Amino acid sequence: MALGLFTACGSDGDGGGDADTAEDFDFSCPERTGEVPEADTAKNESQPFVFGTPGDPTSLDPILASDGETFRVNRQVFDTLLDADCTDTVPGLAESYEQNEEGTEWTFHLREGVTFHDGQALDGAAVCKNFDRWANFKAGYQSPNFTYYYSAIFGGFAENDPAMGIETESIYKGCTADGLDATISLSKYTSSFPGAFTLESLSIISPASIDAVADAAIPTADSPLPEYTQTVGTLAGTGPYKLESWDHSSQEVVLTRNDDYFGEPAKVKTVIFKTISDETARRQALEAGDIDGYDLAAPADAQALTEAGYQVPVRGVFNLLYLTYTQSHAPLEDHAVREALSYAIDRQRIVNSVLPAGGMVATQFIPPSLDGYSDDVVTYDYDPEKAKQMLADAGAEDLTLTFCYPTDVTRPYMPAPKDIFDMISSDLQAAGVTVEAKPITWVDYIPTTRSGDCPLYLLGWTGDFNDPYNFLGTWFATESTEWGFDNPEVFDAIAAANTEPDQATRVELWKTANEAVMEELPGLPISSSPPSIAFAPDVYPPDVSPLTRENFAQVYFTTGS
Amino acid sequence: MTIAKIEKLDRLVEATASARDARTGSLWRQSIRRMRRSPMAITGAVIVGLFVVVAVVGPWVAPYDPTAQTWGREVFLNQNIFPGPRAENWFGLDHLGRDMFSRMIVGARQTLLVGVVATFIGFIAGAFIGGVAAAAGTFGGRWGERCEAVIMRAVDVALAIPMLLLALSVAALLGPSLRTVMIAVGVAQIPIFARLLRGSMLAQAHSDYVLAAIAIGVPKGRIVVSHILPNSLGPVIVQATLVLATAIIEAAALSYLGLGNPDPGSPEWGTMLADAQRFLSGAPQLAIYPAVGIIVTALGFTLLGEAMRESLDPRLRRQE
Amino acid sequence: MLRYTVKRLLQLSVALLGLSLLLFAWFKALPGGPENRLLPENATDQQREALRAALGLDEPVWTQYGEFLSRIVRLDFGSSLSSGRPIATELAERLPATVELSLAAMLIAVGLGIPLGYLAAKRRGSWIDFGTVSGSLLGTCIPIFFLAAMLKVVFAQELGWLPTTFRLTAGADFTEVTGLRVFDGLITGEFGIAWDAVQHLILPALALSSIPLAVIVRITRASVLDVVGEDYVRTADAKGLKPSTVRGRHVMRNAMLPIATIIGLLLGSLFAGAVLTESVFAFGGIGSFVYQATTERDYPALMGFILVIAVFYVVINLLVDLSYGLLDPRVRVRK
Amino acid sequence: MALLEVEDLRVAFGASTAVDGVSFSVDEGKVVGLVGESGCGKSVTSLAIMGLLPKGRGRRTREPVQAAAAEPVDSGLKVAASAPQAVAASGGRGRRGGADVQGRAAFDGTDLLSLSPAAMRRRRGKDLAMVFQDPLSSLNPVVPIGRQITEVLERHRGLKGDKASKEAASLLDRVGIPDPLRRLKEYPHQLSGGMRQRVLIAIAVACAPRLLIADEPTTALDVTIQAQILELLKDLVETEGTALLMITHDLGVVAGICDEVNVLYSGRVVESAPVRELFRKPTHPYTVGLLGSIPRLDLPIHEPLTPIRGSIADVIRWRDGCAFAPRCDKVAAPCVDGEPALVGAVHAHRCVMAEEVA
Repeated sequence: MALGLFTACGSDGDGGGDADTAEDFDFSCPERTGEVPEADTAKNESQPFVFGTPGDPTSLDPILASDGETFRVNRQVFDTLLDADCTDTVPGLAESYEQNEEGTEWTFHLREGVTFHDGQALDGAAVCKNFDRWANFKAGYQSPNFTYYYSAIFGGFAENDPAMGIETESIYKGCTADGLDATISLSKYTSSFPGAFTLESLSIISPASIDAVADAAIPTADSPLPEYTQTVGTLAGTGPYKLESWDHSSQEVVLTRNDDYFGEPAKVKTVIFKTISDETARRQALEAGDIDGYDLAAPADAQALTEAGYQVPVRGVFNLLYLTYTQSHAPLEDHAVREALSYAIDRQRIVNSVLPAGGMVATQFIPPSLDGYSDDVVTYDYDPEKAKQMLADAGAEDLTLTFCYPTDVTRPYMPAPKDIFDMISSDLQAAGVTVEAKPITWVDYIPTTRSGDCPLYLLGWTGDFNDPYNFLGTWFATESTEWGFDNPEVFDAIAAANTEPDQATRVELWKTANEAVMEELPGLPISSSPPSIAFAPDVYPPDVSPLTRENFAQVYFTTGS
Repeated sequence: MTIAKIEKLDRLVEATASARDARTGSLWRQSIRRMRRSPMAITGAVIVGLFVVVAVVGPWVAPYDPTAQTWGREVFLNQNIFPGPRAENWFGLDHLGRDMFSRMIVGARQTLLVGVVATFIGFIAGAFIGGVAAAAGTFGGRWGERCEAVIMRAVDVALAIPMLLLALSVAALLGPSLRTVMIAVGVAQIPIFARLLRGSMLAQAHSDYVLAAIAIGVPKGRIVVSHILPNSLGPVIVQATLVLATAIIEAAALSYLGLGNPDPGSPEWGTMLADAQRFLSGAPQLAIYPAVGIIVTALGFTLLGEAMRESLDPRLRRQE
Repeated sequence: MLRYTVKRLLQLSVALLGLSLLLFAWFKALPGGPENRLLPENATDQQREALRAALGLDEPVWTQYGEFLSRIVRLDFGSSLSSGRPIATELAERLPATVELSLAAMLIAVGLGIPLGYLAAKRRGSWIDFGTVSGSLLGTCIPIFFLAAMLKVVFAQELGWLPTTFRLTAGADFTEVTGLRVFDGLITGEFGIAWDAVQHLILPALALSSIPLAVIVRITRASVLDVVGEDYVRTADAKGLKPSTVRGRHVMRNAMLPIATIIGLLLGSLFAGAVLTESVFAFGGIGSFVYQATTERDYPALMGFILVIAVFYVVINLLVDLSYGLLDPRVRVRK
Repeated sequence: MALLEVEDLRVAFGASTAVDGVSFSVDEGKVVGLVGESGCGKSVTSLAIMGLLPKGRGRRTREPVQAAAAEPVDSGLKVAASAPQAVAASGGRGRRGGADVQGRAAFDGTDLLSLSPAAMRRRRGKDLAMVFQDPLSSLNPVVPIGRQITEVLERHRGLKGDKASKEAASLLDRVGIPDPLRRLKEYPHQLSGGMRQRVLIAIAVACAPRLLIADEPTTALDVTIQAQILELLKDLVETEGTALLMITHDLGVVAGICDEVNVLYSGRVVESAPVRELFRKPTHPYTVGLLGSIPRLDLPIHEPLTPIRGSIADVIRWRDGCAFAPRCDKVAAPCVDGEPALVGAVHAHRCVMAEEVA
């Protein structure tokens, strides 16, 4: 048995001071400096803290959600076994954990004296009840549009419903409780663990809540979510806030402080999450004082807000935007051509001009805050002359390439797809490549790019927890039409890392994998950029998180202005 | 279904048609003479004329390539740095460092193209549907009448859907492109044109000269084609002018909803305006140039259309 | 009257059936299935396939249409892709906001439009007339989303006179009765809430009223010009009646006929305008919902909305036609 | 003294003159006819007396008097060629329809033309009232006829509620409408044409005016109804002693009801005489022509009618000569040699060739 170490990646739970890389800047969690302002206690008690969110949450049952807006709300109300500070795994409901050598047995030592909002006490049995509930989901509950993360982590359910189309077997074997200990057994290790235990979807709810919703059914994949997920009062968590109300028509979720919270109690009595879907409208609402903070500020707005005295703390990066060179299209099969194209693109300009503060040029297919980030990958710095030369040498002077981009979305890693597309295509054209623009709507974008129809396309990913497989594995584990290359060296490197239960060895293996990928150059990593979050001047903001896991219990109004 | 709306359209038709009855040949000459005195018509005509000229010669007189990110490294949209008007860029730069002035005058052509093509699609398809319905209803006997009823019910249903949503549905189907915008906005206009032409043709069909033509045994097809149709086009042409304005605005709204023309190679005002909404506080000029362009142009077509309508409407005219 | 109404209702259901078929065909023809909207970009092909199968998208089209129709009849438009909630519920919850906004916009349009149109007609040819007419034409030419954004920038942001977003100050404590906040505030005696709601209503209602205002001004003007030339107005003058009596009883009562028709028709189009306005002001009504559904390509939600609005529009039309009978005794007898 | 004394009345619409110096008088209790073709200015005259013409902005130009009328007719729309009529028919509220009224119309010694609009409103419907040509369009379609009657009672006689309704019913009864109480609640479209005209007459006589102006009151009606309406008017005039100004193009009506007749042509009185005198000895060729256009039972059946040539649009300016000259069979050189004067007292005429005609 190896001891579960929270110090595995070099920084402990104190806020992430000393970074484990040689850089003088911590990409993931820049250190918070400056004085801690005084709290306006009266205001904190009397006035709600209103936070503008880009969208409504979908479900008050954490396991049935897979989107950030729902996570944001649930994170304040429910807790997970492990927590993430910055990108590091830190204690959550469990003070510590152990894993066996094969990574198939995970024992969690829970905190003492934790009570749910309904008064029940947390113990190993409660944890096991949650895991057993999930594993035994039936019918519509198994559909990936409800339990995407559970099936992604555990492969499947105890009894896979054929109607839901999941064919892989569940790796969850069972859970045994012993007082404050809970041991979860798996049939197979994957590198999702222990990171997966920090995922909001796997939040622990009270045993009484589980009994209360046992009869709520989701008969089919397109059934609506059961009523208990839409109204407050059924599910009890352990978090610093309790759910007070959810007014769908006002798009308003109201939380009140949980005075029995096991950790530091929340400073502000009432927190309101209010939906404003338009990003300009969110900024205007903040400026007008209608709200006290909001998420997903447009890069330009972030700058203007900072100048006007608003606080825009910079999050660490935890995502990646890349340009794919689909090798099933003839000219891109040639490594030299891919290399030439990579030299032609001025990624720094994209970062400087379009991306929010804190953005950076990516050198490999994972963001730097992740374990396994390698400083020794091959890099392709902007050099238009070299690009032209290489294209000429490769005999590809009049190259014509179709370039796809999505039209109707902004993603956290890609705040303005069209602008980024415009810049890249302008660079490519400068290198003598004829670019044929092919805009595609989002619903059609994934299938089209997956099928390999686009020689060039933009896409990216935001990580869920500290696990490189979450990035590399989904892309380069095997041959696929979306990348169109077959390189066993890359595939093997990833497989090796993914199945290595030992933390330190695994990190090294991931570095090797990253180097192999950049050698192959299946695409060009463009950038990592954090979505911006903004707060009013009289607010003490929470520690911002690369995983967007802000804890609103830290927020308070200051006496400042 | 939408009887009230129909009545309104039919009233317009009636009004114009009866003016036509008075003396067909010189009606247009008459109304043109009348319009020459109307400040509305003059203003409209001047705006439209100017716009068309810019649209035609735009690409040749634009000082720069409107798509080249020549000054790309001077713009920082994440820091609200958008160089404004200056000697070499009269309207300043857009968010990718392209010359705004060149984009505006080249964009005029795309904007006009969207308006004209969309209106044309609506006009042709609407006129076809309305014409067939009216012809069938008038001369097709009982089955023809049923045909007409079915066609017009379908048109009514389409009229019930707000134009923007209709356009939206079409745009969703075809995927975003300039062509889509044209088709979407055009399709959304079909029911109006169909309704209008049918009403206009029915009014003509019951007029004395058509009865006379039937009485002397002129073939039905010829009556429709050479008598009813040409005399029914008046209100439809007026509507076309007004629709041009609507089409330009609708195209902008589609862009705002993310269904507009995504092709960076062809600047178009609606897309430019929708794009610039993001920078409204930092660089309002990026939105204001195309907005003013759209508003003024739409106003031009509207003024012209309204002036035409008024000059063709005998009820309004008699008070002059 | 009753027979007429029944006949109209029958025609209506046939038309709506046609519409449902059209919508279904449209929905089927859309590129990219909902599974791509529902799952994150990293989901595997297998997961996508699984969801397709689970959603019944692999069944024969006619089975799907039958299912679709039987649901619609039960007012079940399916679940929204973005919220996972029943679309009917979502629409019902958000309806009051949009109704309130539309009513406010209509109030502005009618309250300003009719007097302005009357004035323009009265002073035909004067600068008032020219100003009003060109102003109203201009109103139809400003893209509504741009107008809304500008109003907000000027009056809420720069001048700070009015709030930028929402229907009420966040966290306001109010009693819900009808969902129309101003109305609720008044009947429950929560005047502070009512006033708060009014302040939140002004800008979006102004933006939304631009097109109906323009239309009403022009229709009123044309209609008054029409009526003022009628012989019975001369008769009224010949009676030596006070100008106010002539205006109210003889001119406006007749001029109102086309105006009433137009007001009814405009109510339908307000909903389309609300899509663009509400999103700018985060008003939280059906408009916001549709805007979100549009930008996120939540097609089931859009489809539900189109069906609802078609029914709404058709009902409004019916009401307008019936009210025509109330306003115009000639029609009353004919029917 | 005459009840109404019209002196040198001139009405111009912009550049074109509709009434060009009309003078006549109406004595108390008398019926005076104003006769002429459409467009001769008779309706405009009546509207000018009632103060129902829109205000003009003062004459700006001294354009040739019949400039508009001189325009070729086939230029398209007749409406344009006879603008003043169109204006008058539509109540004349158009922009360019502003009428410029000059001259005097003394009613019981007060010049109506110089009264303020408010003062004029107080008299209209009370001292002088008017019955219009088209009874359907002259009644408000959306207001019950009862209300249309009571509003005038309310305005000028201060009657309200039940009293007004009762009075309205008795008025309807008086103009010969059966079951008046029921009719009060009905709308104009529910009545027949003759009944509507009776309603209009009831409205006009509601306040027992001293002068009643009837503008072609029978033109839009069936022949049988025409006679009834004429009888009704005659009866009212006789019993009340009301003076009646009868405007018509129908010489039959004139013969049936009038005491005196004024024949108008192109905005001027061309002949004026007591009714018997006029029919016995028409002097002006236009009057002769009018009489000749009427089919007569007392003439042999094959005798052709003698219509007047041309149309009222074929005119010359009065100051250049007789406006009727282009259509006149008896035209001679003196006719187009300057302005013809109105000569004679009881039987006056405006024809330089009068001797020859006779």
